[in-house]
Amino acid sequence: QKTDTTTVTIFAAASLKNALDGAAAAYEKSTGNKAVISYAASSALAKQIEQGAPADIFVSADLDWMDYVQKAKLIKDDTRSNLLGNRLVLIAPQSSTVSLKIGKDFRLAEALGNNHLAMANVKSVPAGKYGSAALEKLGVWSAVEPKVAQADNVRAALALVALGEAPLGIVYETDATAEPKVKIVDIFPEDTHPPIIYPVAVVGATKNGDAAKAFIDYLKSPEAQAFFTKQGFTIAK
Amino acid sequence: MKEKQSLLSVRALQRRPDFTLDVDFESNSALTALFGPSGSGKTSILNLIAGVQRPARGRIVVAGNVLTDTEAGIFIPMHRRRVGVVFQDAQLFPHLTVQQNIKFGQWFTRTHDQGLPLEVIVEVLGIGSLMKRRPATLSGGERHRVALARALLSSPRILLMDEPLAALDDARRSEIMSLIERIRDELAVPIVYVTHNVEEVRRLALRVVRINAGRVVSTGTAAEVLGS
Amino acid sequence: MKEKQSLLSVRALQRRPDFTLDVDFESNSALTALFGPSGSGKTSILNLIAGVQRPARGRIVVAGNVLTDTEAGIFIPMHRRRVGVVFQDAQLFPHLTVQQNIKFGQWFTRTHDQGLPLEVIVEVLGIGSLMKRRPATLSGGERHRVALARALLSSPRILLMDEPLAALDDARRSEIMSLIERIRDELAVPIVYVTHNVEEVRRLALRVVRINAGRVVSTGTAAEVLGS
Amino acid sequence: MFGFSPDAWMAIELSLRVATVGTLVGLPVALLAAYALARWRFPGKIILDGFLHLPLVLPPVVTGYFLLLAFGKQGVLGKGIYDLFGITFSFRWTGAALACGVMGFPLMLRAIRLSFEAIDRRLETAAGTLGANPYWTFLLVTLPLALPGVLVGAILCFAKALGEFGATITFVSNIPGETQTIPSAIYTFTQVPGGESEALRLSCVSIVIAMVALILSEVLNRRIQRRIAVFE
Amino acid sequence: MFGFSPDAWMAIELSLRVATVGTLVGLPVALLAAYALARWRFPGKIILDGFLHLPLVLPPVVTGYFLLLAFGKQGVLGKGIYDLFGITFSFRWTGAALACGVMGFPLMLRAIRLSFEAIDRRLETAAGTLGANPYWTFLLVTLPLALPGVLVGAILCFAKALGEFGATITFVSNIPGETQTIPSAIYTFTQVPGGESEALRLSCVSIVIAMVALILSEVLNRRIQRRIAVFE
Ligand SMILES: Nc1ncnc2c1ncn2[C@@H]1O[C@H](COP(=O)(O)OP(=O)(O)OP(=O)(O)O)[C@@H](O)[C@H]1O
Ligand SMILES: Nc1ncnc2c1ncn2[C@@H]1O[C@H](COP(=O)(O)OP(=O)(O)OP(=O)(O)O)[C@@H](O)[C@H]1O
Ligand code: MOO
Ligand SMILES: [Mg+2]
Ligand SMILES: [Mg+2]
Repeated sequence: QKTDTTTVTIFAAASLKNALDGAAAAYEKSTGNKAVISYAASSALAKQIEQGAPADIFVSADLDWMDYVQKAKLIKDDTRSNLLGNRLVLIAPQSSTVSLKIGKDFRLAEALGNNHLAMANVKSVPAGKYGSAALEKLGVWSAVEPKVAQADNVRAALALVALGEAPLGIVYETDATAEPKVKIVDIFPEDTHPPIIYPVAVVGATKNGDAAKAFIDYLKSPEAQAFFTKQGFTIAK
Repeated sequence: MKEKQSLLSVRALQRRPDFTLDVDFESNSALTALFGPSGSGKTSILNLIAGVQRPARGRIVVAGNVLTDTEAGIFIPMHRRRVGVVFQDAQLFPHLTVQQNIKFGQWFTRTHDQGLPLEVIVEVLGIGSLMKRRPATLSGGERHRVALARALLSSPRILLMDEPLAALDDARRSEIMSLIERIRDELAVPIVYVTHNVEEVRRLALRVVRINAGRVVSTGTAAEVLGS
Repeated sequence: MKEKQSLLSVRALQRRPDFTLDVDFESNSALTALFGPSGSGKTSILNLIAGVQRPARGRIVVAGNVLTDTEAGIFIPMHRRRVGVVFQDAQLFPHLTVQQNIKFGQWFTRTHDQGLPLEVIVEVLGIGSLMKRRPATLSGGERHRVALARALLSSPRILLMDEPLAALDDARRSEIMSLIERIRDELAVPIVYVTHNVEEVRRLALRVVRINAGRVVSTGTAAEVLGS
Repeated sequence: MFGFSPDAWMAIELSLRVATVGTLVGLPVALLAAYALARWRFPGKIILDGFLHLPLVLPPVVTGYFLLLAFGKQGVLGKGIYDLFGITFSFRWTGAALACGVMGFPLMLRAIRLSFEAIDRRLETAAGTLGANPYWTFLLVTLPLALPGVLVGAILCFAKALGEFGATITFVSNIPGETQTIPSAIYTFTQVPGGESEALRLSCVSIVIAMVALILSEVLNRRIQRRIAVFE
Repeated sequence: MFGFSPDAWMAIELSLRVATVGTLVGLPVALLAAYALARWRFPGKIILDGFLHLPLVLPPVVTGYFLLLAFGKQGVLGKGIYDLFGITFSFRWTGAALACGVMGFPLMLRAIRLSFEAIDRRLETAAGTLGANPYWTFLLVTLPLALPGVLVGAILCFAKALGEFGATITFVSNIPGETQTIPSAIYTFTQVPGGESEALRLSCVSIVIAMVALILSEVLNRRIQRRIAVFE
């Protein structure tokens, strides 16, 4: 262990906060190093890295923005790996009596009636993209599309269901299990959408390459992974 | 609330940091002049009559109507007093034309019991050519003449004029004094006229209330108060 | 730019929608009165001398200094003319006390060549007790007296007074006229004095310029212009 | 035309509508509140004042969340207004207008209040002595004299409404043709790799609209200024 | 104290600093721009006017992105300012102050300009005849008379700066202790399960700060109003 402390700066997707804060605190305790984490939308973080942000590590909420920084040669290719996974679920308010089984041509549109399906933005937010891909694959997208209310992010979509604005919504399992005002109607089978993956990599311009690598290694240790699984994330293979 | 008594009766106490107004006077004349040096309290008295301000203690009655009575808790709001005030510094509405300014009061009077027609007033005051102009483009004297027209045309039950002729030349002043004499003699509208001009007092005032340092020094006819 | 000629020489043409000012006069007297009816152009002339406005055509010379000359392209900005203006409607600074108002001009004069000391001016104008007050609390006449003090104390090279006494009573007016006479006779500051009061003209003016409808009607001594 | 997609056109049309409605509906409320804050004394005045500044102080998403709580389907106010006027806000363009109006409100309020406070009250007194009751005085004297401030307030609110994003998307989400305003559309583009150029094109539309509104307001303002100039 | 985490305390301290610096540094610029727009005629005036309103019209993330491009390490302005003054903005609290100042700027500008335009210019003339050159006239007459508007402008800018989120997080990200302001911290809390109560508590801090600022400004304003009241 070094005597002088090194500070590792992590740019991470905002949805990772709970899990990553816990892991980082444990890391600080065990190494004496400092971990500073800046949480924002993956898109903003990617563009900031492009503009020379002082990040050592980038954790994206999807593959697209990691691909973006990789194409721009902003990360160390060999340090890129998949950190976490998540599952996509269909939710309803706790008081709801709706029962739906997700499957080919399932009757989502009818269940909605004149109401809206809360999702994260289907063009830009990972959870929204996965959700629309899944509904497409299940053959119900064209019927459901006009009824989709696209929120700014998954949390906002969750709030719409929790407050009873929308009778149904599509969010991550991690969000759904933690919100007592909603219940999970069904889980989307993994083969209905691209794999939900949170990739991680060391930023090319880092001055702390070694410490950054060490932090990523720590995140993959069983000790750190306990924090992730506790929040409902799956560990990416 | 009608009382049979004098046309105008003012009793008022008002305290200011450096100045105390404490007056009590009556008048039965059609035109009462308030005469006194600068800073003696003339404008303050007009403000109390107009209801612009409320005295600490006092009672103001005009033609039998109690406008203010602090003991009885009476204070008629100014817009219901029907006073025509010619302010010392004109106070024209800058966003309205001269014409709109002088017609302003008419919009709020149901009865058009105004004696003198607009044409006569405009003629005597010599403001006919200014009708379309805005106050910002008027000369000092023109502004005061418009203010006078505005007050006269609001069908007032009492006219309060604060040095209305101070900004005017002798010829114009004389013509307007004739107009005021006509109003005084032909219409049943009592006038309270603030001035420090002896000539105006002699010519117009049927009764003079002489003010000094916030108190009434003497009252009487012009000859009595000014000496002859 | 010094020229040997009259103390004050004004030639100016200014067009307004309803009014044309076209004047040409000279004066070598210490006090020149501009005399004329309301709306004749007196204030406009003062504004041109003060540099508040620029004439369409004209030339204004004070004590040999060319202040405005449209042909030569000369226009001295007003803050370098050192004119002391008593505005017709006072124009006191509302955010400053009376004291700060009357000392305002002193902050910008390096040479304190002012003849009359502050104490004398304050005494004669009777504003000693108002020093800490703000303009909003002054009576009409008090406001004009403060404006007069402010102009007198700015060490002007020329004094422009626009009906400075119109709002004042006879006693005060007479005292202030004495003060103006002292300034006229003891100090080398020419005065242009706007009034429509015959008495003031007779007592103060060494030369009278009579204005009507934007033109000079006659010039001469008070007796010549007014008749005796 | 100009190569915008139908969705983008809808967003432009919607933003115009939302900003206009939000501003116009907010205006009378702002006038009343500004007058009350400028002229009256009442208990809790400072609390009201603070409350009306909240949309400025809170992050827009928080404001949006509160709007959702209050004006959503289950919200107290949302239900009440539906029962009274038959207007629903949730997932409707009316909700977007509400969000934009709320976010722009403090700006409008402050500008108008500033103008009310700058008015020479002796003119209101003059109107009173001429027989105008307080309402007429307000209408014929106070309001016309405060017009420059009202105009500035309206233009600030309109501009803010054109740019408002956080509260809108949180409250009524992002439904093309119904609640997807220009900023929501722009935001979506900025969140996808390579979407910058489209985001930029839409930003330009906002700028053009705002410029037109601004020029109009300047022209109007110059007229008003000329009218009420105390001196020229 | 109050059970806030160290990160939250840092965010509060930072927000205060950022809002104060952003407002105070922006103030002289706003005064100059407001004076120029209120009094001078120059070519391109309307363009400048429009440009200064942009932060209001554009979605905050777009403004933030422009700031990132212009004032980032590789940005033209960012480089220039570093060379001249040695100040870096990128991912520093100075950048957060810049973002907040820029977002609040139009509000400050407009309020001040409104006050300048409402001033009776005859008073400036009177100052001129008393020997005050235009600079002194501005300092001794125009500015004191416009003080209520300056105050309103400053408080609007300060409040906006307290609530600004989109531009800040886009420009300088969300680094605890350096660029994580209260709104960024709130945002982070809203993005995870169970963060609402913490988000709400932080919102309350913002509200309290804004209320204190508001009360101070009202007290000051009342004094000023009393001073320059034309009538009482
Ligand atoms: N708001 C105020 N606060 C304090 N003092 C005031 C206020 N208003 C007026 N005064 C003082 O009250 C006195 C009377 O004022 P008022 O305006 O009634 O005088 P006036 O007789 O009309 O004088 P003038 O002929 O000069 O107009 C003056 O000394 C004035 O300074
Ligand atoms: N801005 C303006 N636009 C149009 N006309 C104006 C403007 N200013 C003044 N006038 C007109 O010019 C004429 C002269 O005005 P000025 O103020 O010089 O008169 P004055 O001699 O000072 O009168 P008074 O004794 O009433 O103050 C008046 O008829 C006035 O209406
Ligand atoms: O504060 Mo914003 O970030 O205007 O929507
Ligand atoms: Mg008076
Ligand atoms: Mg004049």
